[in-house]
Amino acid sequence: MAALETVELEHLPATHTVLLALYRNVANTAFLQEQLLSRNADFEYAFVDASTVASRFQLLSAVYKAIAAEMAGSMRTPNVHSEVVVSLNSNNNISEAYRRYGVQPSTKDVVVVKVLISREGSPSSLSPEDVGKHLQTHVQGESVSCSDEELAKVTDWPKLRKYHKLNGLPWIEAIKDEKAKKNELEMLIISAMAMRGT
Amino acid sequence: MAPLYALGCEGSANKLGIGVISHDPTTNTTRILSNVRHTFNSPPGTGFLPKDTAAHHRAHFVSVAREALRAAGLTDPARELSCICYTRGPGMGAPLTSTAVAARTLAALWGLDLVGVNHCVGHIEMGRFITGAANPVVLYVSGGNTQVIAYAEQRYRIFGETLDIAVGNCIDRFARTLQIPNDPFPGYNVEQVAKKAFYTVAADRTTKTPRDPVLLDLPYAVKGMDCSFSGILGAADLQAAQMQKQDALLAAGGALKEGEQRITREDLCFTLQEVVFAMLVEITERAMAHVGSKQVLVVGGVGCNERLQEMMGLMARDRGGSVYATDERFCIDNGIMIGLAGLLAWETGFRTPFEESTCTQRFRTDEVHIKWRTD
Amino acid sequence: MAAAMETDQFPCVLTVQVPFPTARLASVALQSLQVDKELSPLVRRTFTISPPAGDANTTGDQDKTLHVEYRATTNRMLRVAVNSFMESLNLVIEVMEHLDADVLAAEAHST
Amino acid sequence: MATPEPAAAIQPPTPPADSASTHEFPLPPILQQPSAAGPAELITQGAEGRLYRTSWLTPTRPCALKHRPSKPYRHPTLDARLTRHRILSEVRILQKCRREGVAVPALYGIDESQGVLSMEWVPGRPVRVEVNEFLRRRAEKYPHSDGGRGRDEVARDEEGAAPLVGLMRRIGEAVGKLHKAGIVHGDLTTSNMMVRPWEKDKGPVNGHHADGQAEEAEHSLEGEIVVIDFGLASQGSADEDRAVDLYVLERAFGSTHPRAEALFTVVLEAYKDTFKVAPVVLKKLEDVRMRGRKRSMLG
Repeated sequence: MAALETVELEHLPATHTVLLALYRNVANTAFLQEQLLSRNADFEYAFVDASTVASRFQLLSAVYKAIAAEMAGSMRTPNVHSEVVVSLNSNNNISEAYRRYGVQPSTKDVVVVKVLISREGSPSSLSPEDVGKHLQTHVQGESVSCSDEELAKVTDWPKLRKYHKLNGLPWIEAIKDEKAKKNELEMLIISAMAMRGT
Repeated sequence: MAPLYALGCEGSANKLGIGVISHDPTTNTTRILSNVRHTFNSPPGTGFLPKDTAAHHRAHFVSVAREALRAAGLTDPARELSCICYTRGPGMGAPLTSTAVAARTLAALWGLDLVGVNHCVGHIEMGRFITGAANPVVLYVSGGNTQVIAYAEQRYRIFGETLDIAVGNCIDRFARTLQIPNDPFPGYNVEQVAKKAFYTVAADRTTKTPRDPVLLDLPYAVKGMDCSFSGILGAADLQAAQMQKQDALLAAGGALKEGEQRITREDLCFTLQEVVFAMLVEITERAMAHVGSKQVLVVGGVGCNERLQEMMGLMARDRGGSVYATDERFCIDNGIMIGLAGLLAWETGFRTPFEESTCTQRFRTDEVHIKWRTD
Repeated sequence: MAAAMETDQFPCVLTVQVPFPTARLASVALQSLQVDKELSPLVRRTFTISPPAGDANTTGDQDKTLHVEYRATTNRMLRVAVNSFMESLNLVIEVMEHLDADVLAAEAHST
Repeated sequence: MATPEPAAAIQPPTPPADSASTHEFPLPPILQQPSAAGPAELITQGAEGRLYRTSWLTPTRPCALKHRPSKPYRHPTLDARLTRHRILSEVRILQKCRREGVAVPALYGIDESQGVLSMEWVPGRPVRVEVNEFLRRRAEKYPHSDGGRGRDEVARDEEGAAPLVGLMRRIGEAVGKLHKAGIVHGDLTTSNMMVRPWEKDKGPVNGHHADGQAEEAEHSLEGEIVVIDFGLASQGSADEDRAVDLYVLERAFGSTHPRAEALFTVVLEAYKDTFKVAPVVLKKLEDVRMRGRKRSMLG
């Protein structure tokens, strides 16, 4: 079974640790959303609807952007995890971002992002092992590797194209090779995400 | 070979400058023997008109020239001098012509060659000599010109320039808006007003309290290598009008709107300098990066401004180089700069025949063949 | 024919005669003043050096008078052009008076 | 000649001493953080900013990081305003280009408060390098004397010129596409265009990609033109601005590659077919050439 993965990101200070997991066919998405809505402190996670993730690179772009905002003190949402969810959006509508990219009762597959932050004088009280156990206990789904290959299986491209306003670009449609087309779309999404908030 | 001597006559704008300079071609040493200047100042709120300025130059030519000869110790200029140099352009037509008429008369009386000089090249050669900067990027800023210049293959090439009015013109005209005096020159007085933005004076005028100047809202207009000043002048004039409205309102016992910024002359002058000088430094830095130069030379009347020199110095320091600037004796239009550039040209065989010794209001810096430089 | 055209189009005429002490000074004045072109197309100008009118019979250094003839389309144009000329002429004479080599030499000698 | 009695000469001011030439530039905060790919490499140092090559998110993904450091000479308020404005202008232009299918680097990250812009690293080499390499190889291959002409210009129809002609055509198309998208670059030079080798299994965004050329792409001038550095770019569709863009490129090309100067007409021919008003722009270019970009100036 693929366990919780610790991701080493470039240009990330040692104070921040990024943990990543992908769960297929999650049975208790309503429960997970409920924990977020009730602000249950034990459920400080970014639960992302995996069908809105184009690639691991795109996902990590959102994670990095959220951490950068957290470090700069410029977050627009309560914590780094909610910031990851809104960072997947390419506009500034926060509630829309939660609705689109966050876990919903109808969500099937879930990407989990956890950022452990050690501050001066107060190291993170959780270890990656603690997080792994907690997820294993509370997420009822099949844990798979959070790889491009696995993510590609669940990506809902028509939805992504709609969310990021990528329809009606004739030159994109003219690209015959599917992989090349998706790559262009992915880059457009990442650029649009990078521009959000500017 | 003994040093050569030249008399330079400058009158392209409101300064009449005459001076004697010597240059020894064998040792390449230059010496200033005299540098006399008389400035036409119009009353506050007005600019100098060509007609009045030309009359000023005619009225003072003889006394200024005699003083230049006396101070240099010349008693027989017909034998002592090599040539008479005069400003051919660019500049204002009538003042240029009045000075040229007198220069021609001197050359004819003394039987000497005439050398017509490009005013901008005069500034550059003077700046290079005074500061010792061998091959700098030159920022030439005055009431009539705004150019970033770099030397290449015997030309002073213009890398960037103003798209409309000169920066000095922008400052001078804003000084008129605020009724700031023209004596000794408006830019100097604007600079003094701007310095006052750094403190407040108590009502009894006995104590000064430091304050942070307020940067008001003015546009910033750099376009590639070029810049534009007319829009900034327009915006500054609007702010000044707003300030006068505030003055009237407060004098009548009224109050400003909630959150409205009180505009002051001091902050206005401060802001104008900060914005236009930042633009100049930026286009200069671009030229330096382009040609790979670390030296920058600031010439022209605006080049006397200490804030501009300071900003240019900070930029140059970051590039591992330095700024070369002169003071008002050499920065502001003068006769010796015309004498020096003219003499250097004369040494290469350049002469301006009498019948061609006209003036031209338009005369681009890059039209001159800089034959005396071989680097 | 051409002269007649000239008179037709430029009916306002003024001739200035400036006597100089020497032919050299007259020539200096001519050289200094004739270079700058008349800016207005409505004005024509000629410079000559010759003996003063009615004095044609004298010999020697007779060519020391500067003759300037101005022709213009209107009296106003004529006045503007001649005024400008007089200003320049005044400057030239002043320079001669105070800066000619002999003047400077005499001053240097006396001090 | 008599030597005049020298009067007391006016002493010139003391020239300043050159400050330390080995000035260390502070890295932007992001590059002070740890990176498994090693320290960032400074690629260019322009007036506007510095370009670093670093990695983005993973050590294997290269990234071009542009840093516009704050300028100590500028008032802090003005500096922050300008830095922000310029970064945002550049990213909007990049994104507009990408959406319109103009080949430009993708945006990875923006930190306008720190003046940092992270972009896709474009593989390949600048057109300047490619063209110069081509001309050097040509000179080696045909070491004939130039008959004292001092210059050996590439003729359009000469043997072996086809790759260069093709490259010039793609440059014209790339610039046309850029202009069609409503962008004026402001600083078009052969250093600001990359030749990105054709990617396997990928149709080109521009150009004429023939199958099976990917392997021989290196040093053959083959590849897609990617326009970079939009630091001086603006949005607009004025014929005048477009013509100045072409003029700047023409001048830059002529001075950088004098031997290939005659081939510049190929760029303009290709440009002409890229969008509707391109012929009008080319007409305007003639005016711009005539006046040499700069206006005659009143003193």
